[in-house]
Amino acid sequence: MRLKTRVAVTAAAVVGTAIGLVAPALAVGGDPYFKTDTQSAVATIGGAGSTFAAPLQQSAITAYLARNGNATINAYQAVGSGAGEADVIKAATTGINWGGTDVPMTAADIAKNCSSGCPTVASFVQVPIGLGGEGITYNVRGLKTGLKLNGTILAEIYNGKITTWNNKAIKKLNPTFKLPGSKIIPVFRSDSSGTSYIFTDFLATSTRSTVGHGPWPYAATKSEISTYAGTPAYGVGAAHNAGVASAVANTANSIGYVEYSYILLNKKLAGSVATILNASGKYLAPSIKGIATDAAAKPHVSATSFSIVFEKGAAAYPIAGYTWAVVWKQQNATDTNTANNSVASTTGILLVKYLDWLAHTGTTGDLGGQHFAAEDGYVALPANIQSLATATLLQVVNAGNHKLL
Amino acid sequence: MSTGPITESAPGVAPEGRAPGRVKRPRARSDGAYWGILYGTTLIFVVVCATFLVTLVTSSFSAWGHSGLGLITGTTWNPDKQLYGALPLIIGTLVTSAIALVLAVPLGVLVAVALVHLVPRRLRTPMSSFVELLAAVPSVVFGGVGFLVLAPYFQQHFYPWLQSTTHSFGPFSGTFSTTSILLAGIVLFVMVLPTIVAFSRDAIAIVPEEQIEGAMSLGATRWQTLWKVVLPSARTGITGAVTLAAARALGETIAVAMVIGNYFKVPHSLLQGGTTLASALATQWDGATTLTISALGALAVILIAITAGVNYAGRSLLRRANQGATL
Amino acid sequence: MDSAITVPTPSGAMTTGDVEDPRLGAIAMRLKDVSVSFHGRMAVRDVSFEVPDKRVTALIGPSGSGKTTLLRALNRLHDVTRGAKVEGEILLGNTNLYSREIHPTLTRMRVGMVFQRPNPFPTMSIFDNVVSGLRFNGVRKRAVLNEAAESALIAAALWDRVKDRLKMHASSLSGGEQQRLCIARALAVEPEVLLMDEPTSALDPVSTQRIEELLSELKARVSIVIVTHNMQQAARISDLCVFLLMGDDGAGEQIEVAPTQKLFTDPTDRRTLDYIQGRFG
Amino acid sequence: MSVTTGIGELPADPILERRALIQSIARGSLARRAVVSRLMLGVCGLAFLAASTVLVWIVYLLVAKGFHWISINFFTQDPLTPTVFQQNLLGGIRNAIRGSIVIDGIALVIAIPVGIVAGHLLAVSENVFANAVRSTAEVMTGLPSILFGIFVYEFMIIRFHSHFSGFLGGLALTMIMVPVIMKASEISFRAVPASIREAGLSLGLSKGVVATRIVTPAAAPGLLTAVLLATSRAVGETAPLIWVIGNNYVATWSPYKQQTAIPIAIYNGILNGASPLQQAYAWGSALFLVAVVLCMNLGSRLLAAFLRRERH
Repeated sequence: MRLKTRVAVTAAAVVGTAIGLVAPALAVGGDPYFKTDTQSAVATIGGAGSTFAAPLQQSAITAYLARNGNATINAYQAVGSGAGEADVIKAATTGINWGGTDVPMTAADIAKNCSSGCPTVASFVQVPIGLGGEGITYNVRGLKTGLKLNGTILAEIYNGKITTWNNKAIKKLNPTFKLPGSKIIPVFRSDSSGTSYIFTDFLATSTRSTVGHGPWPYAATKSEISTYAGTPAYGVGAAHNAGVASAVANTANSIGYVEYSYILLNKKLAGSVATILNASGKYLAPSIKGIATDAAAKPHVSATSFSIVFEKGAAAYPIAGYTWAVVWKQQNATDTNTANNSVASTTGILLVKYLDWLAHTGTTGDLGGQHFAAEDGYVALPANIQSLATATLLQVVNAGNHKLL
Repeated sequence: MSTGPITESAPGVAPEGRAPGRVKRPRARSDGAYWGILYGTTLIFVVVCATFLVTLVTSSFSAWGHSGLGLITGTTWNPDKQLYGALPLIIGTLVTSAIALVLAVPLGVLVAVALVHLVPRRLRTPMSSFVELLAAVPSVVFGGVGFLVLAPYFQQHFYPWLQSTTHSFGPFSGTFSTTSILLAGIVLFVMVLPTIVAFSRDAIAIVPEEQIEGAMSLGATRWQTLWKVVLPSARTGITGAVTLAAARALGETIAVAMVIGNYFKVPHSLLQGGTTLASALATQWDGATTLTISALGALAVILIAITAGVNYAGRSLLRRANQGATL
Repeated sequence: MDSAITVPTPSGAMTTGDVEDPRLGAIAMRLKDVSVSFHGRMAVRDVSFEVPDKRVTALIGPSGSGKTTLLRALNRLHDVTRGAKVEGEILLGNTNLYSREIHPTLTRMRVGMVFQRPNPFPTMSIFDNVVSGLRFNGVRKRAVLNEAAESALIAAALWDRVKDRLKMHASSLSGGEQQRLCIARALAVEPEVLLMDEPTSALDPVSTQRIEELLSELKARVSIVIVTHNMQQAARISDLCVFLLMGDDGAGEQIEVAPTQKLFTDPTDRRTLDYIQGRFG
Repeated sequence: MSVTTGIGELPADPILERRALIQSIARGSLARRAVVSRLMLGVCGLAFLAASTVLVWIVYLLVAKGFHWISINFFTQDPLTPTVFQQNLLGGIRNAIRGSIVIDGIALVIAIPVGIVAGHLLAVSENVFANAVRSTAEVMTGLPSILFGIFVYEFMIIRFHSHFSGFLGGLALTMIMVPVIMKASEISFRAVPASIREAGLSLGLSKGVVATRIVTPAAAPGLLTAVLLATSRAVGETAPLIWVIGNNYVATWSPYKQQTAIPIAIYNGILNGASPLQQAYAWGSALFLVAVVLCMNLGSRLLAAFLRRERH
């Protein structure tokens, strides 16, 4: 009897201690973070993804919060386009409301991030929110800005066929530059990146049929253009645009590709930016005007036809692209704590309102997000694209199929 | 009044006291609770450790199913193409750790000798602490110093010097950049040094004075005594120290991720980038797909097997060394 | 070859106290006012006696009387102890062991030592243990090593036991055998004086007896100074006895030096008598 | 019997011959051996100096490059994002400091009771279970810390659909701290003299009362050392947090929100700083982190040394 009591007490203690310690741990499964008062206008949203878009997003969020005191928008997490897509697909666990990507998401991208009960591309809308370019920057002692390069040379550098700075091909284009004999160290993105996609897209488009396949993913066929650059013949891998920028700044004799605003942000890089041969045979440094000209040459883009690299035009800078926000079409899908689906999701409303604001220039006295583009090195979206953004966001609904915008 | 042995083991079998019933009953219950809490809490720890292992192993199933043994033998790591060959990572792990140990073992043992046989006894602990404090510096700081200070310096001065003195001999051949396997090895070397010093110092200090006097009285110089008698006697303990250091080097993550260059191919030169199992777990996670996360789980399982095995071996050696000393 | 240093120069008959004792023969080592202090605290004060050649000299006295401290001064083992200071003169032949021109390493090889507990080097084989002293001192020739090892092991009465297993680890031997191995190890460098610090205190009676028997054979080869707390042992094995006693300030003092038989049968000092009759200590 | 009595009269004594030979070899090799000995001991001393210099150098670098960043704003502001036109918009690391407090606090709250109670069990039990726990704890302390981050991610986020939060970071750090506290507190408990326990038990006190009222207070300073040591290790951890805490740029005390921590801020600043200023700013954070960690580590060492002296 006494023994029984003791055993019972022991068992109770074991179980009690176990429950006491494990219960709070399990309780986290239910999501206090997303518990939002659906009746109130207060809401919190957050986005993650494309580092190409990061400086624009960060400026825009600051500006938006200044005009909307009720809203909370978490700082944009610059984790790369691939991560942005993954984060929004897994929105329920990541808490990410929109994913930033420079390459609109495809069914294959969803399959990579989902094993069962997966959404389709149609479960999402993809909103153009920014337009930018990429600069080619290098860190070579004595080599100032304006080195002339073309797609072929860049492709061969990344494929390990051109290995020194004084290679004949580079010399031929730059007879006035004093080129050193040191080895070229290409810096590439080691993460899944829209910036890599746009760069390889440019290489593939501009060098079509002039150079063969190499170990790095650029090729004569567009199908091999990739967000994941893989490993070139030689070079330094770095994560994110900022990582590439700091790797180039840190590594002598290196060359790298970064979104234009990262060049403007880093004095070391701004001093040595290449001019790139465009489709009309002109060598141009990246500039807001050059990017705008390039985009203007292909006025109609969509989530399935978005490439604007190497467009014709004497003033067109050839490495440019749109950047997009991926959003669940059915907003309560991410709003897990909304008990009543017929009630409009405040989170969803804030999300579409912010993105719509972001995609527009606005008017004097009511400035939109695109107004801040130029100061960060981006081009304000063309008017037709701004309309496309609104049209796309109008597709976003709550569980009761009510439009949120 | 019975005291009962304090080290009795099983709950609920405490010997009966002879105290009056009024006292005995609450005491028995209270002892039950005592053991209950002790075993209950410890059991939680055990359960969590078991869950840890099971979770990581099961998380890796789909990757093993997808790639099979190719996970270990494959040479291409490209998550975008769902190719998960971890051989470059495994090689990188072994090579960086080897570099670290080759540098740290002699230096660490010499430092340990100095601490035991050159430093006055009273100063031994504070001076040891000085070296051991290195182990307290967070790895992200080692990584930062390696990335921001050493890497550019290496590219500008060290690698060119190395190539010119070795005539670009095999492991030092090829184009080099800032971050590299060698740099990672050197950063690891500094990081594992305190481990080697601390445990070797204990192993050396435990060598009986009689051994030392025995050698001295035969006409051995101080160094001969150390080299021929003390170090061989401390051999097991030093091996244990080196093994523990190896476990640390094999598993170091952040510092390596920051300085190794994250280059996912089988390395041909120490001056080129590479990657390790642990550092890949930190760098490949951003935006990883479901399958990639499973593949990272598989890397984690490989890493557990390696580091737990090496660590266990090191602890066993140290235990044996300490037992040998008390015999 | 420099035989003048290798062999103690005789200086006529030796004196013990004030009685001349021709039986003791030549002198191996001479102590003059030897004091040992640790961090300024005197441990042994003003000891003076002469160690006869090819004889066994026993240092006896109660614990704390500084026997071991004194013994360790004889081969400069205190040099490695921080704060230890040895004063006075210790002459080996004509050389003062503590003079500047003689290196302590060389001193220690000429004056061997066997310790309280057997301390064979655990990582070395039996053979390597025996020749370790030779190797420390730069002897490389295999023939010399083999010959010295055999000679030393025979002298230590261990040869027959171990000749077939010289490659085995020293730890495979019993305690008594290990101590004889240590004696062989000390003998292998052919010291002129062998110091023994209670060499049987860690051993069983049988092993003790064997070591005692060994000593009487060994003294044909080397002069022996032995510390023992066991008076019967001193009486059995030694030729000369030095009796030390702790003074008022805790430092050991030399009370009496006499041929063993005389010291045990007819001590000069009353304190010696008290001690050998077991009144204290 | 001696040489001068006439070596010619006696047959050569092999022992004397060998003694002469050995002593001459020893004398011949003495100079070399003495030099080698001094040289090698010098090398040992140099090795020690070199090893100590590394720490001095790192601390010097941190102070030289980081000290000027530390100001009031450093502690009271959240980080800002430099723009092209305002590159010096850096702010502070209030979010990371607060995150570290939240994450490490959660870890401490869980790890201290579990670690100390389990350590107590190891101290009083010598059975298969205790030995298994001890070995497990040893293996756990040797595992790369990132594995705990992956585990918490797989278990809490994938399996139980939790989301990135400071709480999960705390769980990951708990798994690092518990084995450390357990092992160190076992030693502290063992150091409590058995007589104290027995005295308590003989007064008729239950084991539980003896353990909590008598033994634990007696071991308390040792337990504090253990906790300090474990904390100093956890505070500097970066790898396990990468997987589970997400990121934030606005300080919050909420354990359920995404968090950031000082080591993460350093990592991101160095690798993901868009502007070189952000990279440089990481030196300030690193200086602060190292100062905190070294103080804790030194504190635990001093405490341990003090305890050793008390005991003897």
